[in-house]
Amino acid sequence: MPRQITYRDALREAFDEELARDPMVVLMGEEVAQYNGAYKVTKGLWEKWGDKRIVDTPISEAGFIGMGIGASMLGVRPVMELMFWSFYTVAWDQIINNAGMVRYMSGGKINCPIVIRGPANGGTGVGATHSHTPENIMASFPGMKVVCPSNARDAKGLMKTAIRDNDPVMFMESTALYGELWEVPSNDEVPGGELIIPFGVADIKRAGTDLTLIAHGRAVITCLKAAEMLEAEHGIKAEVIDLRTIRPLDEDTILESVAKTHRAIYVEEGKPFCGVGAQIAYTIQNKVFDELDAPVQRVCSLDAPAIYSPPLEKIQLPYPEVIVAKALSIC
Amino acid sequence: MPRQITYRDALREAFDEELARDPMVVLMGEEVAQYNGAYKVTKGLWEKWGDKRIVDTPISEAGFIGMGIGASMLGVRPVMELMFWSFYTVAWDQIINNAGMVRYMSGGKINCPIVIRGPANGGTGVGATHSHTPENIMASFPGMKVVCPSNARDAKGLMKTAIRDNDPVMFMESTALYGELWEVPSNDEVPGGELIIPFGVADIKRAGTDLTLIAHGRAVITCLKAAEMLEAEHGIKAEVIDLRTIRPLDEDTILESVAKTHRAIYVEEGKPFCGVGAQIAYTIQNKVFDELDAPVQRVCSLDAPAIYSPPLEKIQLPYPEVIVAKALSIC
Amino acid sequence: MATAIAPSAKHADAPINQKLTPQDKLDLHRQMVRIRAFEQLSLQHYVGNKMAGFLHLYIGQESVAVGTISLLGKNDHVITAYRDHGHALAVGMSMNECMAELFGKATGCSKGKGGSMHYFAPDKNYWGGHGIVAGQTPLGLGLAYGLKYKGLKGAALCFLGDGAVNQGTFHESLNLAALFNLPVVYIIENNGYSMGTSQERSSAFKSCLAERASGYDIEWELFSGEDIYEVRARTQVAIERAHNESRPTVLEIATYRWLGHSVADSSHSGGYRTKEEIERHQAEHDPVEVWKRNLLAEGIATEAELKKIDKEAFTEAEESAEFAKNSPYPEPESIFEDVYWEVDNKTDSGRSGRHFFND
Amino acid sequence: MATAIAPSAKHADAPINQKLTPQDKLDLHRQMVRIRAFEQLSLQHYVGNKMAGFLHLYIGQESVAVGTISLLGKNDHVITAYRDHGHALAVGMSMNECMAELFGKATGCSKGKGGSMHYFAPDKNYWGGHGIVAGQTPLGLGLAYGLKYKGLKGAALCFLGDGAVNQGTFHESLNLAALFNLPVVYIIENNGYSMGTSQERSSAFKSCLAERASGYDIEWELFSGEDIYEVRARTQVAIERAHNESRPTVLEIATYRWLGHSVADSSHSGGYRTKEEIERHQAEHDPVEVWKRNLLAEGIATEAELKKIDKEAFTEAEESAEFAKNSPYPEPESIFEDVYWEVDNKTDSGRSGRHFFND
Ligand SMILES: Cc1ncc(C[n+]2csc(CCOP(=O)(O)OP(=O)(O)O)c2C)c(N)n1
Ligand SMILES: Cc1ncc(C[n+]2csc(CCOP(=O)(O)OP(=O)(O)O)c2C)c(N)n1
Ligand SMILES: [Mg+2]
Ligand SMILES: [Mg+2]
Repeated sequence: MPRQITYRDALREAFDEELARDPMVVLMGEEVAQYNGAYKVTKGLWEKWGDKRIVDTPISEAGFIGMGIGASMLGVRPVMELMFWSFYTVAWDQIINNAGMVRYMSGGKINCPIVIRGPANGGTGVGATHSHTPENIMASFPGMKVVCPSNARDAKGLMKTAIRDNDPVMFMESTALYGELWEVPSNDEVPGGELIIPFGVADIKRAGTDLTLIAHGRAVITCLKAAEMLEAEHGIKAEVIDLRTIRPLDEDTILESVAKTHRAIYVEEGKPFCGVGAQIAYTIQNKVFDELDAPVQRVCSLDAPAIYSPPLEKIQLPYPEVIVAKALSIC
Repeated sequence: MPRQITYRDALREAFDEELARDPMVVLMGEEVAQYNGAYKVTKGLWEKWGDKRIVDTPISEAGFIGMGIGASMLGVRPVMELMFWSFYTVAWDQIINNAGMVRYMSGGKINCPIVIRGPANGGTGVGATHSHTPENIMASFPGMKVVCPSNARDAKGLMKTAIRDNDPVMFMESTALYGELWEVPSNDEVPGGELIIPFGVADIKRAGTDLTLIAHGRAVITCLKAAEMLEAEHGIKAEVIDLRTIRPLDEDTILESVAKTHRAIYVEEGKPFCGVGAQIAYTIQNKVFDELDAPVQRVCSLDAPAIYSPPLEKIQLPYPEVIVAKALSIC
Repeated sequence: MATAIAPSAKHADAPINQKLTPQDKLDLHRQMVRIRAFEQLSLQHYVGNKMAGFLHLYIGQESVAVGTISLLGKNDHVITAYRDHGHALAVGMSMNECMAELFGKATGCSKGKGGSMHYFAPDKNYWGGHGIVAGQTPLGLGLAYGLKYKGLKGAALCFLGDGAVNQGTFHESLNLAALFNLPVVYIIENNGYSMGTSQERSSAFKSCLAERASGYDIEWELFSGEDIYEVRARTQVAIERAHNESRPTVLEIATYRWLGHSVADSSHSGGYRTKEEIERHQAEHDPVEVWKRNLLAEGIATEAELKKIDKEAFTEAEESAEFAKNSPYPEPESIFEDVYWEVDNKTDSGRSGRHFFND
Repeated sequence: MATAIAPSAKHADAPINQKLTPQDKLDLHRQMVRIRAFEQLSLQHYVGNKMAGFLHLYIGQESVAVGTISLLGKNDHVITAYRDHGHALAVGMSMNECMAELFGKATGCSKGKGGSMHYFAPDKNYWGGHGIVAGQTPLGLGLAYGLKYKGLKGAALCFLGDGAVNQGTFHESLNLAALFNLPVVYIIENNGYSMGTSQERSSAFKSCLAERASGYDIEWELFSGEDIYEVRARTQVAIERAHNESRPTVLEIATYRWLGHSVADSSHSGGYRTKEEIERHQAEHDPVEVWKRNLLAEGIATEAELKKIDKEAFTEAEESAEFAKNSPYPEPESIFEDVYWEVDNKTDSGRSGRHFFND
């Protein structure tokens, strides 16, 4: 029976392997070392790799992320944890104006091989300020790369690619997935001896002919549940596409699918206005207008700041029944 | 002959009138008082109103904007200048997590009647870090309001509304427009004795039947030039819609126009990925799918960080010929 | 942390403490035990899955909120971080609204929208309850700015942790406070740790964290928070400086958190502190016990009377949990309330244009 | 500002200055006059509309960049803000690439993509040229972190203005620098003003701005920048601290900008400083004149020889303007180059998926 590990452990394997491969790789963040990480994603790494490679920082996101960006200009490869991606708000200038633009403003003389990572999701009862989902914001800037793995296998394979990538990579995880188990091949089971998943290649998680459900991150799981319901209860065969990376974006896979199904819904846990789904919907109608039998639809977080109250927070985020209803409205 | 004043003077009139109307209104920012403003928008106001109402701040955007937000909770109504909107990056946490979310997290016990204002445009040779156009980012958060006046009359009328509004208003001006002249009625020429323009009401700048050009801010001017060329050179009658405010949004005016013209192009000076145009394009195809004779198109800033080199910076931003070409591709 | 401090001197005869009636002194005790009882109950129900998210408990630090806030008058304001239950009860919020908020109920102080980290009571000059570390420090400055702008004689007490001093906004706030002569009092509740990181591992300093204020020519003081008499005596000086000179102060008050950073940390993960250290603080530096000793020594109350207060507090807490349990959750429609003032108040502006984009 | 400082003592006999050969001393002069000539020429062409955006001139401050950077070795690095021409020429960048950048030409140091505020020369350990006030301060820290991580004995000099000290990132950087023992030297070029705001109106301080460092237990010093001997002698101490102890230092160097904040401010709008003040600095504190006096007094050069150096510098500047004029603008396609390393280098990753979204 194939090996199953959690999303959390898959990330840790990626760190451990990359720390071993490249002495320039260093993990930094609040509580990532001695505390083993607020969500235990870096558990055991400090004990194994020590103070130089696994670094605890003060609560100074702008300071330590800017420091990592500066160090990356000298060839260090910092993998920096935001305990919550929500905290990018205090480091935003360093992230976008320095990591995101220094290459361009220097005429290509500089590049910043950094990874900024952490959970970017709502649904955990921590309120509006701790529930940011900034993938649309990050991806709106040329120069940035945005990765949102939906499962443990992708989390490992994409993290290894992120650490080796020579551009700034914004890597968005989910506290709701950290503890979930998935099949993840061990290195001896994969060709080349390690699991690497390239950026810009979407994954068709389920084939279908009647409708295309497109999503990233945890929303992919929600789509797969909805697809099962659609087939079982309504005989509708939905294709489910996991973007994996939002920038670079695998547009071809999306457009080919819609050309086949003629119907599309984008599902995301972010807010609707200028969300990732808005961009994808624009592209679909713009590129395969004549293939569409119905307008592109979206299912997003309900358009208000993240609410605390547990039962309401649950319905503020996309869930399968909403996707099914939306699908029935166009099928 | 009707009165003509500059965009800059129109804003100053709005400040002066609101300072006189409400003693809680206070202007703050870097160089806004004794220096008369980096772009002279607040010229003469410190001399007239003094230290209490017109306040110079240190270069601490997070600090003084957070201070203004805190003061607004006690009923002060700060109008805070970002010398460039680009500098929101260092104050982002205060803007979005405090001004943008404290009302929600307090169950409606608090509101923040603030205005954050300044120029948000490229095209002036200041490079990537100084050329942010964050209207899509600001508008993506429920709780925020976003205003982008395209002319002096709107600048005055919308600023007066912004200062009286009880929610946080992000007011985005353009250095490229500050010196331009427009007809702006003096108060004795307008019913009610003052010029007030409500949020959420788009302005049809030019009527047309063949195509709808939708834009905000300076891009509206570019659209009007393109519309003239389309009519003169190709006999195409383009309707031009100025959104004025992006959130709240006047969707009805957009949809009615497209239902009439069956073709739409969104023009903006921001970057394409998850831009305002992506949201509008999604909405158009979603709400009036059957009215569309062609896919919704967009003309945006070319998708790279803002370049310095003057001739290239000029072509990186939308200009009439590009809009005309895009129009011809669907008309 | 408290251990770094000499045992607090006797401040009972400071004028501000001389003013205290026996009843006042009993009330101070009552407030501390109410906070402790409230949090013990909330912990029970958190473990019982009645709430979500984080629960940052204040147990061990009660004397700081109770002592400082007991000095405030009608134009004095309070703002703090996410460890906000103690301050909330100290300003006079009810256990019911606070407990109901934890349960996510419509009867909560924030209608169930904010949760543990986001308590607010503007009617009691209490401005939260903020989750972003140090994010409240410019807001506290703004409260002081508002007081001065309106010509009111008041002070804004802005609480922050020992880990929060390393956020840039705090420093920007100090410069502005000194430059604009604002009546703000920053109170660093130094419990020795930011999550699992000791002060030594998070902050560079000379004699202490508060000393950073001197670079801005701001008055500062470091003292132990275990004895309410000392907390009141030393804090009063800062409040008078705010009231009479409109000048800021930075106070660093040594205290100790008994429980984990949040309940998730109940095991003090990674052994960042020892069982012995915790037990020593509980045995020797419990602010409730210290105050109790004062009351008994002064003959203000008997053991029995104090036991009675404990019991009443516990009963009140249990009743608040009942209240929370029996309260309704907010209605789904309420998700879209409290986003825009103009929409909530059905003004013309609130009706003009589209504000929400659910489809 | 310089006037607040006692006239600089004689530091000529500091060991580091004793090491200077007559040729070295002439080269220091040459560098200062080259910077001045370059900027005078750039001003002419800015006024002649050959460039866009801002032009922040360094004239009056030359001794700071030239003096400090003259101390650096192969593992020492430099980063500064937008007033970056002086530092660029001091690290050895050519007038041609710098002038062409102002003209927005493909031959510019940043291929015309960065402009005046964004000069870079990693091959000369020069990391910019940054437009966001204090945004470079964590980057400078990162350079020091990189040096230490790689086990190199070096220092990172990070320049900032007197107005930049009020940005939170600078303070976060100071705490990290002290906590992690990083070899960074922060050099506050205090020219008395941030745009139209005097130091007194922007900053609260005790004796000076650099003193804020003491709150982080960081060594600091304040001194006048008009005499290169003093700049070198005092800065060398900080560099040795970085090299030998891997400890940070904050230096505040009093200097003065002769021209407006940027050319847009040529009228010193709002009269934030007087004509007399400017003229006094030009007459009494001109770093080029101060150094010239040293050279003449030491008999290292004659007036005539120095005039010759001025002329050569001016000719070099004029030639760089010719070079810039005759250089081509970047090709439109180049707008999409230098965005992603992986795309520029045509790697598999750069070819996988869509990176640009123009339609
Ligand atoms: C900007 C930001 N970074 C990180 C966090 C996560 N976090 C919450 S509390 C905390 C520790 C704060 O410690 P301290 O300031 O000492 O306060 P205490 O918890 O001891 O009361 C951290 C790292 C946050 N909420 N905000
Ligand atoms: C975050 C930010 N705020 C404001 C500005 C606009 N600005 C550019 S330079 C400057 C003054 C800086 O003064 P100082 O730090 O003393 O440096 P100097 O110009 O004197 O060299 C200001 C306000 C900016 N570039 N970045
Ligand atoms: Mg603490
Ligand atoms: Mg200056």
